[in-house]
Amino acid sequence: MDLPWLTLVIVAPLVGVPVLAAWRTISDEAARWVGFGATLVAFVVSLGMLLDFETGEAGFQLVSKHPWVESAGLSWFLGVDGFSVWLVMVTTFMFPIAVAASWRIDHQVRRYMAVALFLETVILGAFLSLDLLLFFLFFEALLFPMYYIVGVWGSKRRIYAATKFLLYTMFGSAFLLVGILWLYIESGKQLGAATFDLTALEQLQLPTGAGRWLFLAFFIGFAVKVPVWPLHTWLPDAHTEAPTKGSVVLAAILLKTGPYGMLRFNLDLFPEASRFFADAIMLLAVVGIVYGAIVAMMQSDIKRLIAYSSVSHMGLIVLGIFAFSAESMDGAVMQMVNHGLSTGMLFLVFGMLYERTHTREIADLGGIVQVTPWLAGAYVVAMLSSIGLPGLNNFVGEFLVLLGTFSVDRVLASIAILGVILSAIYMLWSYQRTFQGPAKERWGRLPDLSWREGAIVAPIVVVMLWIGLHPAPILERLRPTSEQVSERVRTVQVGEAVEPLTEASGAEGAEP
Amino acid sequence: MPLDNVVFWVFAPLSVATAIGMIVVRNAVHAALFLVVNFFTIAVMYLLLDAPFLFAVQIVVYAGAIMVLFLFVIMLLGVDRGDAPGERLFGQRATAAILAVAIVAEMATAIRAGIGFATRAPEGFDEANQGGNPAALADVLFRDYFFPFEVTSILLIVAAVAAMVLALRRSKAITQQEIEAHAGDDLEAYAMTPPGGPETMRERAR
Amino acid sequence: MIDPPRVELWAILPVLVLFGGALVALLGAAVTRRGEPAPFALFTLAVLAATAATALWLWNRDPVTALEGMVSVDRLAVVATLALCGIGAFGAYLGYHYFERDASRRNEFYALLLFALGGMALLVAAADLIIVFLAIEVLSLSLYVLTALTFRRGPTEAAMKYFLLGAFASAFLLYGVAISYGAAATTSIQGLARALAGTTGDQALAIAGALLLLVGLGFKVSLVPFHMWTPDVYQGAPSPVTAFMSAATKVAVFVALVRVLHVAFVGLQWDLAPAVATVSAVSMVVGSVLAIAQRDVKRLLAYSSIAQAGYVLSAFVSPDRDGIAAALFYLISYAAAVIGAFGVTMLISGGIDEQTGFERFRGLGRRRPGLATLLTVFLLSLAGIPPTAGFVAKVFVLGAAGSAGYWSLVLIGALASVLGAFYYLRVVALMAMREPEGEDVADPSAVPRLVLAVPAVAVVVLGIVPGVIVPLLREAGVLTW
Amino acid sequence: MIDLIGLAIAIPLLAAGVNMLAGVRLGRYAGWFATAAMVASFAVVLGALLDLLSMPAAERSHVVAAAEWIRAGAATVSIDLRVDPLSITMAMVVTGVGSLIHLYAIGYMEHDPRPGRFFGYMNLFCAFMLALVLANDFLLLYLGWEGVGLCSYLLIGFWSDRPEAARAAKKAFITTRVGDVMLLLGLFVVWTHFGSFDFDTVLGGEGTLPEIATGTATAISLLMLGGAVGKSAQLPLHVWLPDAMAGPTPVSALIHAATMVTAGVYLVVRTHVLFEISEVALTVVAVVGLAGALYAGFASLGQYDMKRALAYSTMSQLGFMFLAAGLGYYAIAMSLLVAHAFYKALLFLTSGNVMHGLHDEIDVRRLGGLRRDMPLTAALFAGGALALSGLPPFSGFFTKDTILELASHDGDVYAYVLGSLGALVSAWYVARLFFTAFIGDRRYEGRAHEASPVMQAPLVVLAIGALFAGLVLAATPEGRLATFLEPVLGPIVEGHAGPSTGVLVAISVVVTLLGIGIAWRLYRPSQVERWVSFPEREPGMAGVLGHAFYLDDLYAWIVSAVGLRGAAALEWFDRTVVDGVVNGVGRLAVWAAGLAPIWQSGKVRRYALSFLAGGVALLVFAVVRV
Amino acid sequence: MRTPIAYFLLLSAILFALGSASVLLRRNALRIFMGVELQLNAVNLSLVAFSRLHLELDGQVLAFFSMVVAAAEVVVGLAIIVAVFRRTGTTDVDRADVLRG
Repeated sequence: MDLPWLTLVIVAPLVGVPVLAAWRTISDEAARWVGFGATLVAFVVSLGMLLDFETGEAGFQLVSKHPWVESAGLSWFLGVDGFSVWLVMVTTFMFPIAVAASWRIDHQVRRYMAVALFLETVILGAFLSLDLLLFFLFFEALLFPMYYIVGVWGSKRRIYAATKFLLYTMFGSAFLLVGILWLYIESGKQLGAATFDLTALEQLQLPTGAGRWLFLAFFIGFAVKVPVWPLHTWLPDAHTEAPTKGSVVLAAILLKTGPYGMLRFNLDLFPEASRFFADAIMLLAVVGIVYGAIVAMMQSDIKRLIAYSSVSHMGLIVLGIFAFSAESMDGAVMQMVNHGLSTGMLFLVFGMLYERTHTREIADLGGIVQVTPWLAGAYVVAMLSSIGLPGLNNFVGEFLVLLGTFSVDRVLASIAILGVILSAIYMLWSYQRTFQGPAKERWGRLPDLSWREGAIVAPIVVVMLWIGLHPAPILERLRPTSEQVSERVRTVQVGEAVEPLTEASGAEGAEP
Repeated sequence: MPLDNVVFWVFAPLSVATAIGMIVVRNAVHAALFLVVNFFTIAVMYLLLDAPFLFAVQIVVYAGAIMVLFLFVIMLLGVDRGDAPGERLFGQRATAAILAVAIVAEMATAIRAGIGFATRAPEGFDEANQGGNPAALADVLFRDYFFPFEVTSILLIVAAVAAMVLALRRSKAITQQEIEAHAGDDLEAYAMTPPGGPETMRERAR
Repeated sequence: MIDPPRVELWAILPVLVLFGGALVALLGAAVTRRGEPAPFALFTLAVLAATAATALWLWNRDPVTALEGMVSVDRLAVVATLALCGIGAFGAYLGYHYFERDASRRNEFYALLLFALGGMALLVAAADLIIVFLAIEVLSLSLYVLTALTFRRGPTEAAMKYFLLGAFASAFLLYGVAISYGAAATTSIQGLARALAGTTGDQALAIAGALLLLVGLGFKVSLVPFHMWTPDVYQGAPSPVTAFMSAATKVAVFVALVRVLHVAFVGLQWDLAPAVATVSAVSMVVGSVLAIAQRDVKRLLAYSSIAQAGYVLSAFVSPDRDGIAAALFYLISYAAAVIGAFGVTMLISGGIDEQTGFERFRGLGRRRPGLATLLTVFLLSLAGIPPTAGFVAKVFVLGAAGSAGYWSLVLIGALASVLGAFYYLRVVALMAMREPEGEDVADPSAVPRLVLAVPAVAVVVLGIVPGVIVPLLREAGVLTW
Repeated sequence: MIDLIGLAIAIPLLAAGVNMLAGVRLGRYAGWFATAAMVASFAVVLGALLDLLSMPAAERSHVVAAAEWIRAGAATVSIDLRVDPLSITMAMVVTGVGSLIHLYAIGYMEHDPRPGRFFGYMNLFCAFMLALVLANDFLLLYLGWEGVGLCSYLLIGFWSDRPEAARAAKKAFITTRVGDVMLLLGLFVVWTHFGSFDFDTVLGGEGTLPEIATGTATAISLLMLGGAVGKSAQLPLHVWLPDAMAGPTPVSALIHAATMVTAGVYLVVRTHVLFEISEVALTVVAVVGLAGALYAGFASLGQYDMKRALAYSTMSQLGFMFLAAGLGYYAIAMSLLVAHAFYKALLFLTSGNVMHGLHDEIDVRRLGGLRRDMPLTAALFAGGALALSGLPPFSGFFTKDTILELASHDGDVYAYVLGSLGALVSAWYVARLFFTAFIGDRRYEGRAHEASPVMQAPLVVLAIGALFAGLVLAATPEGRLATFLEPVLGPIVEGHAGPSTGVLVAISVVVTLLGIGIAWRLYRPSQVERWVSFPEREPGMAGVLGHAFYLDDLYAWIVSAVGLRGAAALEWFDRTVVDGVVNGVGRLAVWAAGLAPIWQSGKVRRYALSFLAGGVALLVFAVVRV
Repeated sequence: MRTPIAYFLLLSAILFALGSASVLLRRNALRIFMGVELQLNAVNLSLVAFSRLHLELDGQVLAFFSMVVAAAEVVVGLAIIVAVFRRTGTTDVDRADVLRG
């Protein structure tokens, strides 16, 4: 059946909002269930989308396009391909879990759930929209709910963290906006009618200089979100101060909008510039991998540590994207999904521990294993996944990225692979200090995982194992797209100018 | 040397001088009087520019009505003595002087570029002034400019309303009370407090 | 003898209705001192409705220049008039709610409000610089008085500052008129356009005239560096007046600026655009930066309105209809947001003795979720965060600036919006993320909240489906020559 | 049966799952359950072996397709299992010795509160180990490789409340990870060169060599050697092994003696083709092995902790295996591997008995005379010691000394001489352990109780294996095992240099006896005071041996001094510089905003000033044309 | 008439500048306002001069309007100043700085 799946997916979470908004006297428990239910609905709908997704198709599928502001060339243009489909899936998959994980939130529950649902809608929109302005709209719109969640339900320095997150990312997207507008105006000159339609903008013939400037504008916008070193410092604060759900969503999903944007827009619109800047960006990525890992090692706060591990992992993703080999791109997308699962689960499980101990300091913890073996076990699984143990999800992504990169640039790959060692070091070390060692009597009678918590964690573990042992279903839907994109980028020669446009536009191109 | 030149060169410096005088003298009344003189000189200029009607209006409206009103208010409020001693604003005078010179220079260059310093007014202004300046003026005013003329009436109504609202506000008693209430206030204290700080205390007390 | 002028009064029907209503209201106020305010408010709303109706009636008539070329009735004027009516309605209601509880009824408020609106309605239709000048005087004089209307220390001081600087500014404006007249031998806007189109050579005089006009008008819309009065007056004036003038004045004067820059001096586009761009950039940056330090919401909004003016102006570097439409869209969304923001502030500040310091807003989300949500929506729109109208508006104006090739201006605008987010969301954080303190003086009544929900909804709807008005605005963007 | 080889992995895997999730329910039956699983798996492997033997030697290489794992871009990795003499040998060792150790562990862990998890991990380990050895491609091998590393981590840290255990576990995992990464890089090179991870493609089928440049081959094989060195605790990545003894003794026996540590040897042997293409790599292997053998042997002499001593001995034995492989006698390396699996497991488990009987007392200085309390254990240990020391006709002799013999026949004088020295040391340290722990009079309070039959039974089996495995499998260089492995590893070419075999045998026996003699001389009961007080008398010497030439301490110093300091510095940089810039920008904006009152002074005249200034500035656009 | 028009314009510019100068310099609200009046007159002068230059009367009409406006402004302005004086007892604008920052 051909339903407008994508629109449905985007709208699905919103079904809960009117209920929460209208029903002012709703009990907290009910509100939680409404939120959870809505996210589940979204997940089910996305499964439907997945069923209608044609394996082996490279291009956009399930496309739905409706004019929105005709005079402004703005349209409700959605489409999904091998890249975005999995990001959508991981989003809809992680959200119910994240909502369930925040069951313990006890003030302003109604508002909390409403914001959460809105956030999911916006994120899905960002992953699905093929109209640049529509994308940018969603891309910007997800800032405020996140800001709100961190700022209202976060811990001590929440407002500082929230503001920093918001301003930093807005700073990035300021450049992105300029870039988008430039393309829009340029499309007006070249195609007659100005438009934000991605597929149309691909047809633009940009002078080399302009293309590079635009690439940078887009790249900065996404690099902050990723975050690419050295634009990462908002991440630890936001992660640390956010409530568990916030951290989970932030780590598992929000960060992915950055690399996704690079993959979807930078590579598609500016292949030449992508080639031109690839080396520099790969270098940054590798620096990020090693740097993030080393700094993570030194953190005294578990959540900060996990945050910095994210910096390291995201570096790997960027590396994979800009290696331009089909394997590495597959790996990068896999890694987006996997990092979402593993880091998400790390935050999840640690959040459960935090609910019991109310401390994030490594020094305060210790000897948890004996008290709560199951919780520790869950943490171990997440940890092993995150350090890329074969048989668990992360390995597949890491392996493919490194493999693909190695075939392109052996040196960088060999440096990047240090991340594999370093991740083992900081993870195991922190595990040893927090969970192992003699049991402290103050943690003497912590309750072990409750059934609810077990039920939250179990699905992730299952998926992790599934991806780790049988990633084929994902990869085979991924491959055509990544092959197409890498083909498109590889065929372009650096410095080979597409036939130049009018002087004026060239000059303007050099301006942003 | 033709007459109009002589007149110009007599009254132009005078006009500038009176303007300066208006600025520099301490006493407000004197300043007002300087301004009156200045307005006279400008009226003379109108005469030179073949605008006899405006010459008259200038004298009647400005030198007559407006300046009298000024003087009246000055007397009423008894603020004729110069500025009360208070801290000077740093660098205000110097900057003001520089800016004044600058704007003159800029306008000069613009005028030069626009019409040139040497350009003389073309003859044949009398055609425009058929039937005498006032009549011709009335002609233009009530044909081309009848609508702005109506608008000015609205403007004057608004002005009247404004004066009414501002002047005879609430019953006199309250006003008196307020004046007393504020007579002893240290104004600096206000400066520190946000609007309606101690103010509002008093209002509530009332 | 004089051949009688053509008097097409229908052309200025809205203006006539407004002035007429104003006079009636004035008489009413004079007759019934301290009378019930409610009838006045209702009457005002009725007048505004009538005005809107006449304006709509004008929409479908072909654009003409009437009254000996003094007013031009086109869709730009109609759209602006409609916007003004809406703003006026909210201003009237807020004023009603504000003065209701005041011992000494101030029913002159409605008369003055209508006079101001009349002046504005005239301004947006002005086809001659002298009308521009007179109309601005009408609205200014009314606003001076409105500012002082409660005669407390703050308002009177504000009124004096506003008046002195206003007079100073109108001197510049008049000088601009004079110089333009000198350069083109006419003050008719279209006449200027024709005259300047023909002439070649050094246009210094004409440019000087245009710039002086820009100075005079820039003062009214508080562009840097002619903005200095804004914080003081906005903070000092009674909240409903602030709300009204911050929204209405900008709409009216910017529309006049459209006619001045895009019709009269369109021939000098290439000479004027850089100046416009500079002022716009400076306004965006200075307004945003100075707002950061504010601890009083009214004052903060005042600074923000300075930055907003900068954004509107940034659309003026491109003379085509899209640029104008963008500016109009921005003005409308801004008007809705700012009138709402000041309205909520008024409700929170506790009546005549306005207390708008940050401490009043701490933890408001807990105490008054309704008010807090409203204010949040308005602030988000002002900050330009989707899905609110402010976001779309920013994209439009910056796009317009880009289409004229002023990419540096676009970048500055985009970055300044980051600063904007900083201080707007600071208030949001104050309300949502902190614990309440001090006693709660916020207005308990529900009606004003419902009324203010209207602009909130408008802001969101325009943010999600801007398409509903954009075509109309592009219609309005077509200027008569 | 051979096609069901997958079961050999599946069964323990399943059992592991059950044990880990429902271990609590199983309670003390967990052990039996796990052991049963291992025995079943052993049966499967045995069946496969029989099938294999029933085939003609030529096509004794059977690939069982299981599933496709990763396919991305051009990369396709399928999970195929390979059954050939080499893999089946390893599998036999893993399952056989594994089953026995499981059985033993039932008794050993009887007092542990969470047997479920323990046996779960053990089963999981066996599953991974089998995956490692049965893999038909490098990626599955890598999966097993990392998997066994994980299990070793979990099992070393099983008593995680003991800080030293936790630390040792972490150390083991990270150190081996260094090796793993090299292996991974090796795999990447393999991929970039062959475009496949399949053994058949990479290593060439029967007789056919893969076409590959020497340089590449060297790169690959050295990187793989790096991996092997990490897993097999050879120089320089050996530091984790001694600490790993903090784990339960069955773990030490199974993972750190019999199976996992031999994975390195297996890897080298499996990929010997590549090593041979570049002789360099082969030589490096030999050197590493020899160095390890000597180094570890001497280090073992310095240990008073019985298990640490055994750990070093394991390392030295592995050294011999690498030496063998390096010299090209892969079959011999394998047979030593098998024999070593038996006797080293035996030795560990007997020492486990001691710990069990003396509540974890393991320091030989506080043991002695144990043969009175636990005669059987003593006897078994003696058996293991004899096997290790290499006296004929026990397995050590037929394996270790064969290596030396062949070396000398090939004229590798250095290898022979140094190897013999290593043999001497081996005899010395194992005898030392026996004398100090079991002979003489008690140096401990109370009485040690002999271990339970469930623990003794497997030991007996192991002892038999330890003593006679050599005789059965490798009585001659071309012994059964070698011939069995020939299709995979090729024949053993024997040189004819140097003295004749008889002479060499004599020499080796003498050497061994000499070693034992020295041990007796130094550690016989009457000498107790002397050797116990040895550290006081010879602190330098004792320190060097006891700290294994301070290599570990050197690493520790580097890590703490360089690593942690540098990391701390980087963290500081991140906090103050990178983040400092960000916050700095924010502060700048706020500061600038703070200037507002200076400008917005509230003075009308100031406002007018700024207004006029603005006007003047703007008019510049009129007079100065841009 | 021989005097170049530009002279009148220059005079008007000078007077305009002096007017604004007095706005900037005096602290008495009334005298500031006088400065504004001077500015308006200066502008009128320009208007009249231009009207002479262009040989048409529109300029004079504009000047006439500006006088009316000036009158209106004076009324309102003086009323406001008086109101302020009633409130604070001074017309010194520098004292009126409650609102600032």
